[in-house]
Amino acid sequence: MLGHGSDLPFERDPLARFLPWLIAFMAYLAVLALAGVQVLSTTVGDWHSDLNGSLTVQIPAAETAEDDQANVGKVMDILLDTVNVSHAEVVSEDRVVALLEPWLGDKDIARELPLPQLIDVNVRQDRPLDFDILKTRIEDAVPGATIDNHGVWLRHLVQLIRTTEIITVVVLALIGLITAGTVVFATRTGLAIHHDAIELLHIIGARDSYVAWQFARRALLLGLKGGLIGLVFGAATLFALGQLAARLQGTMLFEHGLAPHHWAVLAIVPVTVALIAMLTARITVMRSLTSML
Amino acid sequence: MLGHGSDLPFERDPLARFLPWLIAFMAYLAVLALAGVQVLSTTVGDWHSDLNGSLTVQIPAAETAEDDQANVGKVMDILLDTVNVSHAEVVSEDRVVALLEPWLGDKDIARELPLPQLIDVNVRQDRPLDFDILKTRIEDAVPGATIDNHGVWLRHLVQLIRTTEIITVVVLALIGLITAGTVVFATRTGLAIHHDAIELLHIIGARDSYVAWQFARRALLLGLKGGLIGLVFGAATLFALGQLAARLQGTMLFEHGLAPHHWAVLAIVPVTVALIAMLTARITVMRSLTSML
Amino acid sequence: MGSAEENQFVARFEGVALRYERGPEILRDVSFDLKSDSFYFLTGPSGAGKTTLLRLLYLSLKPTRGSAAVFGHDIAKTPRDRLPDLRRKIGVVFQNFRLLEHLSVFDNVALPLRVAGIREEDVRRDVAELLTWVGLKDHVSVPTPTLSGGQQQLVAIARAVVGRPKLILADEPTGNVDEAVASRLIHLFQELNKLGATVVIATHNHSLADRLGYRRFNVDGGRLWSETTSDTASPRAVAGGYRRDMTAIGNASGTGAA
Amino acid sequence: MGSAEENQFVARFEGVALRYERGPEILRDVSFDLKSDSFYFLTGPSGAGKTTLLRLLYLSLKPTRGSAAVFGHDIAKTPRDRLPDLRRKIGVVFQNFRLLEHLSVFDNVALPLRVAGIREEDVRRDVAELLTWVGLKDHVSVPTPTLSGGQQQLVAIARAVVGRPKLILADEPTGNVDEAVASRLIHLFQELNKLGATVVIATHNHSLADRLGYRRFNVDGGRLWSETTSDTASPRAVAGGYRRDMTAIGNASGTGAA
Ligand SMILES: Nc1ncnc2c1ncn2[C@@H]1O[C@H](COP(=O)(O)OP(=O)(O)OP(=O)(O)O)[C@@H](O)[C@H]1O
Ligand SMILES: Nc1ncnc2c1ncn2[C@@H]1O[C@H](COP(=O)(O)OP(=O)(O)OP(=O)(O)O)[C@@H](O)[C@H]1O
Ligand SMILES: [Mg+2]
Ligand SMILES: [Mg+2]
Repeated sequence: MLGHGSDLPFERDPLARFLPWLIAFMAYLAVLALAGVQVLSTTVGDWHSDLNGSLTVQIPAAETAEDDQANVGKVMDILLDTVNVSHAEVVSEDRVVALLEPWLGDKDIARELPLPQLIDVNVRQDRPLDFDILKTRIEDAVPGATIDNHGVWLRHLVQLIRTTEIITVVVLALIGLITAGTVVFATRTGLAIHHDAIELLHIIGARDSYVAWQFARRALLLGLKGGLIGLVFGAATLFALGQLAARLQGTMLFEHGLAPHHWAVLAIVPVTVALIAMLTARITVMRSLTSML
Repeated sequence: MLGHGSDLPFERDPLARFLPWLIAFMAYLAVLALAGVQVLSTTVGDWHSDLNGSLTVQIPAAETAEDDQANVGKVMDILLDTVNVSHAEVVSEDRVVALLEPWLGDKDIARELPLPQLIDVNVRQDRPLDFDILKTRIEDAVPGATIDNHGVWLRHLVQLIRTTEIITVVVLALIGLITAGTVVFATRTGLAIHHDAIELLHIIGARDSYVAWQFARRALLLGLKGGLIGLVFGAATLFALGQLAARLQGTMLFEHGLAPHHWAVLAIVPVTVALIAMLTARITVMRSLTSML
Repeated sequence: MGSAEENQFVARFEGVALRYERGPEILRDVSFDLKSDSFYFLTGPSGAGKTTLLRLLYLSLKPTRGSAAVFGHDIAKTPRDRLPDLRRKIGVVFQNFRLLEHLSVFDNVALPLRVAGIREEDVRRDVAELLTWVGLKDHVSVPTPTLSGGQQQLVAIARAVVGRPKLILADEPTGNVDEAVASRLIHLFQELNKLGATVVIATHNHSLADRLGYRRFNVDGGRLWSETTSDTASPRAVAGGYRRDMTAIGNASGTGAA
Repeated sequence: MGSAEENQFVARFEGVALRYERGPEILRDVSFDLKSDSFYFLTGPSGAGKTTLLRLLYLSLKPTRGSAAVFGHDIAKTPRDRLPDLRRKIGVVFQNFRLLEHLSVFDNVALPLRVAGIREEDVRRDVAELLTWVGLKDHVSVPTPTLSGGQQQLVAIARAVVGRPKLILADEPTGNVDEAVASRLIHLFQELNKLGATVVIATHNHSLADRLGYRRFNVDGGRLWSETTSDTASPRAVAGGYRRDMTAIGNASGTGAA
């Protein structure tokens, strides 16, 4: 199917040597962005489900366990009495310890501290909650208790990461566009450079598809080459980052690495890039040729 | 100086329309990377000075303040007795509260907790410390006291950010290389396409510098155009990110935004890119031409 | 258009006019028929429109006015995707050769066959045979820019005839060779003509056109008229008509405009 | 090399040989002088090496062996950055014109002046004058691909002479025009010769070369010899030597190899 080689002097234009590297760079960025977006969305998904409860009530440790129980009881009564609260649940001591652990560096230290009681509260999304009234009621019931929009900073962090995610997707789309754009322009350059040769092919009796295939085949090969180079470099970079992230185990960033199905998605990059390149080239050529006689 | 226009048919090759966008993309990435690296290095610089002490001793809160004092005294004696310790200092309650605050969400809650005593210990970098002996001695002196490699996770985070920084610098270098590479190949393509015209110019009596200037001038203009486009988009993106980061105030990420001198560095990007493009083009042409007669 | 007519006439032009973009009319009201198996010369001063007329015949231009039919198909009305089939029946020798410089002599000559999807072994045999015949046997695999002007002209001619076209259009095919070689080349065209091809040769070489007694079309001032010469070579009175001063050459197209 | 000699001889070739890369020797032991203010024809069969010899003269090739001096400078030994100055004293008409297709007729002709850094107003005056003179006044601002073959040849000639070169090299300058125009073009070269330029014209047109009684160099089989014809046109016996069969043309370079 590749026939006797190309009728057009592609070897002579250095674009052929350059294009794969440009495509490799694009594929590299695509691989990193795709990996990043996958890790982030898994992580944020987890956090998000953690954050279903949108309020936290914190009750300072009392002298005795019984007092603790009593305080918790009072707050729970108030909460369950509030219409908009869909669910309220005391956070187990283990989880409180786990939450403090990365900060204090050691589970044992955390356990030795007189821990506050935490209550996770879920609020119905559909109705507004009068936060101030609830706050006053709880503070009256148990002096020293605080009610808190659940982890504002964490929420912000999630928001930041979501934004990063969106930026990544935009970057990904941009990469696709730039790859296609590169191929369009490389093809147009090719058409311009080889204009006379193409005209000659036509006069000799070549069909548009014959000419277009010469460009498409080349774009496919260059795209595949570039995509694979990019994938290899991308995978190497990800592996290095993964090693580093592994050392950070226990902190909440990077709880999840890349699962096998994530890697599979990455492997699609070179194929996609090559197909984008081929189709773009073919369409560009077929379009341009109709304006020639 | 621009004379009567170009003798070479640059308008006809679509590369001229494409190159600025490619360069713009590169400049965009450069601007983002440069901004990121500046913010990170400022932030990490701050953290790093916080982390001079490499050990932390933590003494659980005792029943009374006097007991706390006694425990701290005992540990301090042991530490100051150890040859390799260069400095040991009790961390003020305020700082302990500040450390816990982002986690518990509220200064007041932290103050209500019976706080452990923390001692920051600086160890001489030049001599190894027998960590196990020190640990045993302290644990014997004050039961329940723990000694801890200072903020392992924070250290790891700093390391990760340092790595990110290095990656960014590598990416920056890569961008420079790719820009130069793009120009080299665009120029070589130009030389190949216009080979006959250039040979003709030579035969007619043109000097190499006459030909090179045609390419260099074009690269300068295209590079400047691309660089400016990239800077504009980059600045817009940074502004958007800055707005977002502002909402995260109080969490330790992004304590510092971009200072004016940081923006000045970013403004250099298009100029640098344009100069890289021009010089690369000129050098490429001058080199290639010497091989022609 | 009936099949009979299609067989009898290779091309029929009726009141054809042509202008390039916003330029003046280069050809005006040009009418002629090319009969199958005939041999024609096309003469006229520089800039008169010989190349333009050939371009119409090899379907690289569409007439601005009038009807131009090639192999029974009106050029202006034939859909784009039907053109390749018509073009494969036409062989063209361009005034400036138009060889593909990156291809070897062999690949240049093989191009029309490959484009038509001929089997590679047939391509190889046909091309090798033809190249031997025109005397380029030793230059089969060199790139064309390393050939002299005359050798390139031979390659261009070989490429034009390798596909056994029904219509051969040659633009100044003897401009880069001396008289002796020119005669041999004309001989080749005559042989192909005898084998059933219609041949049209545009040339400045009046002595050549005069010597051979073929029908001759003459373009000047945008008009075309035909002159049948006798079968013997005869110095022709009309030759004086070409003795125009140099300014007139440059302005030939301007003349056509008024 | 003394200044006197430099003035007397525009070019001196001593035992020059040339081969392209790994090819056979195209020229072998070629020696000749070009005197100032003289007029020469260069003839020889297709593929003999006429264009190659001209390329040596316009410094686009270096000899493989021997010494070739142009304007008193040995080509092989002249540093690259000295070449532009020499080249500005040479005007070349290429066999295939080599016009820059994206530039107008005007800009093409202006090129040698601009490259030499001539002031734009002088450029404009000189070029306009010359274009009027060769009859391209009405085509000044059109792109060259829209010109006919003959018109392009005129542009190529105008570009070659616009810089008032001391040495004019023309490769087949009359290949695309008819006899009458060819005579006028030769006349132009004769005028320039009288104004002090040395002219070398490579041509297949033997009748032309015969008619004018100039010194004639003949290349064949890699060798060059000179023949001074009488001042009157005389059909020359040597013409028979060119009647070679077509195979020989294709293999001309092969002949040089053995
Ligand atoms: N592509 C074009 N666009 C505009 N004008 C053109 C184009 N091609 C040719 N012309 C004009 O058409 C006229 C006829 O040109 P053409 O090439 O047909 O002449 P010709 O008879 O072949 O001349 P020659 O013998 O010199 O080759 C000329 O005046 C030329 O300037
Ligand atoms: N660039 C090149 N590389 C290799 N061989 C070449 C090159 N240019 C010319 N030749 C060979 O050199 C020989 C002489 O070529 P040249 O063009 O000088 O002939 P010429 O006398 O000008 O012929 P013509 O009258 O056909 O133009 C030919 O055999 C040709 O194949
Ligand atoms: Mg013509
Ligand atoms: Mg030649």
